Amino acid sequence: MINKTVSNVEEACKGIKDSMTLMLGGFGLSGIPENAIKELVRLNVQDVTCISNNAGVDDFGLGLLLRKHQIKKMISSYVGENKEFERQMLSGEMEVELIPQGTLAQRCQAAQSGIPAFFTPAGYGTEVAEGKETREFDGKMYVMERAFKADFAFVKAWKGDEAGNLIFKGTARNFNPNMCGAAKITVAEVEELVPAGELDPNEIHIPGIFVQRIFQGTAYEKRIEQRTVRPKK
Amino acid sequence: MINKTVSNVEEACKGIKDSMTLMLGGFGLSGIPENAIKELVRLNVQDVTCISNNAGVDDFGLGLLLRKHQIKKMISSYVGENKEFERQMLSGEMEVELIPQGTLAQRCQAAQSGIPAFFTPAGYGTEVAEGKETREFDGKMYVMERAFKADFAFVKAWKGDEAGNLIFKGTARNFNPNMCGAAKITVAEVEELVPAGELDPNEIHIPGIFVQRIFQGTAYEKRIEQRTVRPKK
Amino acid sequence: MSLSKEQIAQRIAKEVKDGYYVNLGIGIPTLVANFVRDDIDVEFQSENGILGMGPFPFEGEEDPDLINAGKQTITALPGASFFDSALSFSMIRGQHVDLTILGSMEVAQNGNIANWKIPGKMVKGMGGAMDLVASAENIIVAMMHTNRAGASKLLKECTLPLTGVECVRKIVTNLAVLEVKDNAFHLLERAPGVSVEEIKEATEGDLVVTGEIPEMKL
Amino acid sequence: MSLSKEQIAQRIAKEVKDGYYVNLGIGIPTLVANFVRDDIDVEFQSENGILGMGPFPFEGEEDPDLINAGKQTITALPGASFFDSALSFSMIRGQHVDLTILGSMEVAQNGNIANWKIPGKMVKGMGGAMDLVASAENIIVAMMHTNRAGASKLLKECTLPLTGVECVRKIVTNLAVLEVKDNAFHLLERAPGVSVEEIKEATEGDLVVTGEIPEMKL
Repeated sequence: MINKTVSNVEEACKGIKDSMTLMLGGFGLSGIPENAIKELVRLNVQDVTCISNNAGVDDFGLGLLLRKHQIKKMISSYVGENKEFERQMLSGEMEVELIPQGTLAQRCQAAQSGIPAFFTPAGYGTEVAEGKETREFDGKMYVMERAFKADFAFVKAWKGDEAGNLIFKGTARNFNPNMCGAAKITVAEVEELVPAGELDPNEIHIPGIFVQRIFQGTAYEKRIEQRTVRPKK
Repeated sequence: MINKTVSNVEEACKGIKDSMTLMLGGFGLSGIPENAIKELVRLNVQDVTCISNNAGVDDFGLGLLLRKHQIKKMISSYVGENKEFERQMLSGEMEVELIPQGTLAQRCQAAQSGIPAFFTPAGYGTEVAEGKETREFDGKMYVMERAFKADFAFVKAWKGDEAGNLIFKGTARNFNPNMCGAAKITVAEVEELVPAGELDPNEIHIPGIFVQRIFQGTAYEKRIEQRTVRPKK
Repeated sequence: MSLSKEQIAQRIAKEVKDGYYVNLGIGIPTLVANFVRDDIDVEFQSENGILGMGPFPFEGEEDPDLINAGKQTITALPGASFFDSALSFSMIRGQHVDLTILGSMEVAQNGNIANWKIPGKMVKGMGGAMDLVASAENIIVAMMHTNRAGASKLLKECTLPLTGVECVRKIVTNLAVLEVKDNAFHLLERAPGVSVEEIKEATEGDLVVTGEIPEMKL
Repeated sequence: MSLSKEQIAQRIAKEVKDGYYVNLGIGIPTLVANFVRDDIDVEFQSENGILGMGPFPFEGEEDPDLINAGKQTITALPGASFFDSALSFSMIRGQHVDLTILGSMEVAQNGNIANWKIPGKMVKGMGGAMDLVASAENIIVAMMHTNRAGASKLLKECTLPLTGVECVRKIVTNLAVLEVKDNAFHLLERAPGVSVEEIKEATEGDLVVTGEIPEMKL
């Protein structure tokens, strides 16, 4: 067993530099790497490019980096929940590339898989396809999309073991497994870190080979963005 | 819950016709759809094209179809374990397309995913790339490969539920999940079929949306091809 | 009498057939789940990674690890499954989802749709909409017939940046049910009490009216 | 004295470093696992879908659902994981596997390799070999220096259909350890008691011999 554990988030983030490209898992505020984001704020890295489906809210998630103007460019599919984001984007302070959600996921998976490019129908005929190769297959039009290139991927899992194996929970899984191994270094933070052998090899969502560093996170807030309920009968 | 259960293998194989293209899961003899294969022999469908990593052995797995000359064409990565196969191939009785194992898996996954084509480095500069588009990305050469098109996919899982959700076991997983939803109709046979709600939604390997018919198989032989052991100390 | 948003959802619910996997967009489409007949089997997919989505949780049972694509807390029904984003869009791109219902800002008579961006103003992003409209065979748009300024949303050509091309087949608005084909909007049903004239007036694109147009049944 | 297959495996085992994920081909490569130092941490990947592969099971504990790519019954070590074929080749193509050790029929001095087909005769298929050689940065070929007929397997150009182009960096045979670079075989080590002359004679391709060539240490 190759041990991937590091003792804390500081060690996990070693080597992060200004102007790097970072991938961050999560959908909305669910399954985001809370510890890593706080550390990025503390380290005050500048001019980073972030690949993440969303941009957090004003005072949580990637919103924390936005507020400190650490982000040079965001690559996302939906950024609707963040006023400061909209301001920085419309004012031109921050560069924004909006891409279809499925294309975002697949460009991560392509990077993970050593697939340099693939074809998708998403965005054909729209501004998303501008400057990209398009091609017909069996009578339907497709856009060629490239694998992402990133320096660090930060993911959040429910359980993990020393070997870096990960298990996610519910819809907090989302982009996290697809970003593992899609950057030069993948940092996984987990709610519960267990010794190798405690996780059933059949139930592992992402094998440790895709993870370079793993640590047990602390003080998870796990904020809910839209609390919707029905009354108990 | 959309119920995918059918009562037996006969019902599961309804609609199979001569000259169809079939995908069959399994690696060697591990995780092969034993019940479906026997039914294909009984139905005596002719001139089928089989997409399967291997071709079974002389008297088990796809070897059973081979023996009855039901296969017009095999698309596989490794067929070394089957003398009748080699004979039919070298004599020209059967057409054979050998392709890299990773390309086989990815062409299944592409079909499952609505990705019509992708680039892989496998086979560049070899006869596998002949007649195919090749292209350089970041200084490395790649071959463009297409998604498979198949009529039926036959997969074998360990557990399944009425909704068609599947859980595989050990290395019997192999190509099975990648073939689900990669053909027009996916038929899953399982060792244990349980009511919806009994499988943990977090532990499902393949969601039922990729499966059209599911049934509990019978009389699994699960033959071992190379029994290798070490003595007990 | 023009339909309420609930009534639009109610009418669309009749398009949901037994055995359908359905993806519901944010807004009116989300309401459709409340009106699907309970004698048919349907599963709702949410592109953030759940199939078999159930109703909102009981108060106190919300789980931050269990949300839908609108970031609302939800529940999972028996037979549900969780999966990653790549597999979720395999379901969508691979046409395993049978029906997509989404809102829109504009639809053109050739089936083009624009619903993700107002340049220089509203730029929230397309989320999964571009994947959905480029992939689905069966797309229903749920929207008001006109915008807040009273201008038609059913146009000869979209004026906003496109989400997808030639993909919308059916539209249900507060005024009508329409089919999109042969480069025109074909009127199928009127909202109760709404005249063909009123619909014509509210439709900027070419409207084809063939024979008697029945009133919707809700 | 030329090396036995076990000794070739033993020599290759020294190339396996702490923290390596290793894919072992069928034949001599499989034997390498037996000789890896036990004070380093290594995980073996088998492309049919296991990481953390262990030794053969004890008699009576064989599981048909737990095999390696050679179809042999195996065990899983603590920290192991199972996965599907697509993800398995994501590990390989995505260069997450650090070292690939495989057998061959021919290697050319430009790094080309041919090990899957003898036209009209032996046509077993390439299995995962084409993916492995096209992807890995670090490939070691384990083979006998000559074939059964005594002909060299280290050639100016491959005569058999290729498995991959310009990919082999290192070769360990029963006679020598060689590096492949600058369109030549560079002799690094001799098998104990084997002379440079003997190696030259057994090598059809260009052999570069620089300075004193040390004997292998096993």
